[in-house]
Amino acid sequence: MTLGQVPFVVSALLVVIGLYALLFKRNLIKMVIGVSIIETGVNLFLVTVGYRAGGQAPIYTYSDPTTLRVLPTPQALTLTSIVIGLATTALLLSFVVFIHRHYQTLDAEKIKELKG
Amino acid sequence: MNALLHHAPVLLVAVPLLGAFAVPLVGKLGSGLRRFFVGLIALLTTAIAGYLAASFYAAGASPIVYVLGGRLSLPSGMVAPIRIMFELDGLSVFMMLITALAALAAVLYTSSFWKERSGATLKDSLMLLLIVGIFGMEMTGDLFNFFVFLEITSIAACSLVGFRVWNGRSQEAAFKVMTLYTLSGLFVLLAVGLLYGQYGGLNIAYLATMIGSGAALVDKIALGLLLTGLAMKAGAVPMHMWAPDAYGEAPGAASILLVANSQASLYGLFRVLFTLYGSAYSPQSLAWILIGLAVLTIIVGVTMALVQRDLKRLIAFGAVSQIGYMMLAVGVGFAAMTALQPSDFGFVALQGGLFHMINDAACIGLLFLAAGIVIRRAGTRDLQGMGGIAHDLKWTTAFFMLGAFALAGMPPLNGFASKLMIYESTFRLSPVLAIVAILASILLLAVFLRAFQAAFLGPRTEPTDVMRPVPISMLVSMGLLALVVVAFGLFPGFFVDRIVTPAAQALWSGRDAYIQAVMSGMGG
Amino acid sequence: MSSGMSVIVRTVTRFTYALIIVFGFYVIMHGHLTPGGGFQGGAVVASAFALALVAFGTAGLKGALNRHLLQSLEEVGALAFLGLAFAGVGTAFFYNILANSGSVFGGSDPAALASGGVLPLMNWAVGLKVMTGIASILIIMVIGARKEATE
Amino acid sequence: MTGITTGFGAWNPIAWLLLFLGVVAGALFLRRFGNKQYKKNTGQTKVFLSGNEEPEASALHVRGAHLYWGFVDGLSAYYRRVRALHTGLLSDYVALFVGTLGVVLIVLVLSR
Repeated sequence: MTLGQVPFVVSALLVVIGLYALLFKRNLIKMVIGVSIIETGVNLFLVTVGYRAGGQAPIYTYSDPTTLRVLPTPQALTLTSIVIGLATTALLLSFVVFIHRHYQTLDAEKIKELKG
Repeated sequence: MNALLHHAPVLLVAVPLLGAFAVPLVGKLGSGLRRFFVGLIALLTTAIAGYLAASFYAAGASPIVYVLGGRLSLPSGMVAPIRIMFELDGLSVFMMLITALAALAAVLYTSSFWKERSGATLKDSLMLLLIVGIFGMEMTGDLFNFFVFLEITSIAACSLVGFRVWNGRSQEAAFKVMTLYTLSGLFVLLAVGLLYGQYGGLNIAYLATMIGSGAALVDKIALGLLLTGLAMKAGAVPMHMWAPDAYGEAPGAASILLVANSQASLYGLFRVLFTLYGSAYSPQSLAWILIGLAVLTIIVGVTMALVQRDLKRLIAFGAVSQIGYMMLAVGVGFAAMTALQPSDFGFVALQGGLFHMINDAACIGLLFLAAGIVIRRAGTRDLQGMGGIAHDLKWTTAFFMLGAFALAGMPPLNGFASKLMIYESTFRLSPVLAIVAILASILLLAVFLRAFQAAFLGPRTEPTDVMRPVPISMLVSMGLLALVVVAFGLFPGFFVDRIVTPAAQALWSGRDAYIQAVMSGMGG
Repeated sequence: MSSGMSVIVRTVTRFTYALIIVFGFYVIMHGHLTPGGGFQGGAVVASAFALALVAFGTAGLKGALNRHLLQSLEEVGALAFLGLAFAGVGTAFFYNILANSGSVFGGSDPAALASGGVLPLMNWAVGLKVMTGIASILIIMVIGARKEATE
Repeated sequence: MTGITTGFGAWNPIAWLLLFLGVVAGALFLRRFGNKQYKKNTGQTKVFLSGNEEPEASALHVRGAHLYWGFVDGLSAYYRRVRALHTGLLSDYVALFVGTLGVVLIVLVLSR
């Protein structure tokens, strides 16, 4: 395994950790954290995909036109995904606030009025 | 091509988006003005969609490409298409019509409540945002944009599900649905990242040319992620658990938009299977995954609907089973298309499945809207506590009955026409599938007879709400859907020829045209 | 929560508060030249609000931030962004009408602040929307949590 | 124009509707030969329940939960299992989702 592959492994690990939290944790806040961790893993994957060894940042205006430059698309994608992640996390947390107000608990086992 | 038609695809997204952002400002001027404004935006959107569809079909249903932010030809001669574009083929336009119908009905329905609640402004804004997301998903020609619109629909839909903050159950439903939607969105994003890393592009047409024949392992994994994520958002069993929660807890008008949202995810699934991968990678096992999920969805959906006591959850499980019919028909079409010798019944199956989409939107929408009025009148959602509503609400009763009969496939309503096409084409692939579909349809009739008997028939009961006539706009909204139900039932050939066949052709043989429409203009 | 935190935190906040806001506005302003842009800058400015909210508590900020004003400003930012996108509709939606036109932001020097056409304006619109949007989310959540605590 | 062809045959709702109306007309025609000599509001038109009094209408209304009781009871083995799946626990939803993803991925990777 080369050094360049480490981020891929880490992003896979992050996704697995997040799924673990969703599957085995019963606290709603921890489940939101799990979703957030999966999000981080996917974002890390996107950024890593866009990395080119020796490439120059595409934003530098007076760079030499012949040098290798990184295509900014993956960064833009990651940024968009982070923005969306912010919105989803905020929404999830506000649902948690309201759930706690109505059920007086954050235990997923006890929040099961909708079933069958 | 005139300017309005040229910009119609983007206006379809931009106009409701403008409306969604402007509603809170307009709402400060008064609720009457706000309702007028929202209605105006919805009418405008529908008019644009109708105009676009009319000119699209008149021009021979060849794909339309709209490039955001610039012209198609790049001065630098860039080959890799990284620009954001909308691309519409027969299937997109067909889905767009379904969404426009659902949007108009939902906005009309919600424009007059018996009682103006606080936060109605927010609800209008969210509904318009959900419409934006659905239209965007159906029109975009870019995989990442598809993800963005997917997330817009997720956020707007879940906010609508959790709109009733004074009700704990709706918060619970919204939290569960949002978690699952986010997860599915992240899987889709992971697939997009995999495809980008492999081919360095995000445009669907560009990726379709790059995938070529004999997909690599990465392509297969990406396909699996996309397939599962989108099937989950469409509500396929065993990933359907969110659907009854969401449909059941959302306000009446939002439920019909959630149905349109599920169908947009199904559209994404079809787009991935038929256009992105299509002839490049289409093993028979893929078709059988789809058929297997579909059969499970049909059986579990309809049997679970039979034992529900909550009226909206009952309809929601019915809606889940209908998603199964669409997946079954398209799966059969896919199997027939990718077999060594493609057979014609596959095309009929595709026609039937797609025709069933618009029929399902109309029937399920009608049922949800009628159920909203029934629940308001009865003061409960429990079928055990209802009865005799037909004495007071004549029109609502008629509409509910029409929707139930059409959904269960009673001739001569629209559900029968599409289901007949599904049965007869599915029978050619495997008689067992057709038998399952027919039996489930009969059981569905039983489900809705039970709901109808329990809620509408029986002796008159004391209404808990103050007796007031149903607002005229709600009746108009349901009448619109009822008109679709009857018209599509009496003249199915007319509509199948005009709008369904181009959509089925886009799936059956439109892959090259879809790719060519983008790639020919990109110099590569 | 409502009474705020210790004197040390409050004093440090008074110092850093303005710096964070200035830095946020810098990021918004140079969005078309350097990494950053409307969203990042807006988030930085909003983080100053968050800092103030934590340090001084809701009572200390009473009246300083009006939620309805913030929400109206958010709508204005969103509408401005969409309006700029609509402005290009003569060619295509999101078409950059001001680029290289020689007008205010139409400078042809790609490294100048006055370049980029409608991009800086869009950054400003997004920045306005994000800073007000996040600030109002924070305020609503704090109010919700406070209600929770008093119940 | 109005009908559709399904590959097996054709379906024309207008023809069906005409046939339906014809059958209804026939049924109404046959109904004319019925006996009109009965007297209303007497024992002739009353519901006969083995000589018992007819209960109130509200007592006769079969409520939502009772219809199809026998059908559901006959399938109770199936329903026990399927309803056990719908636990309402978010983790189970996620588990089913991830499990399906796993199955789909395995099938796809193994096929051609």
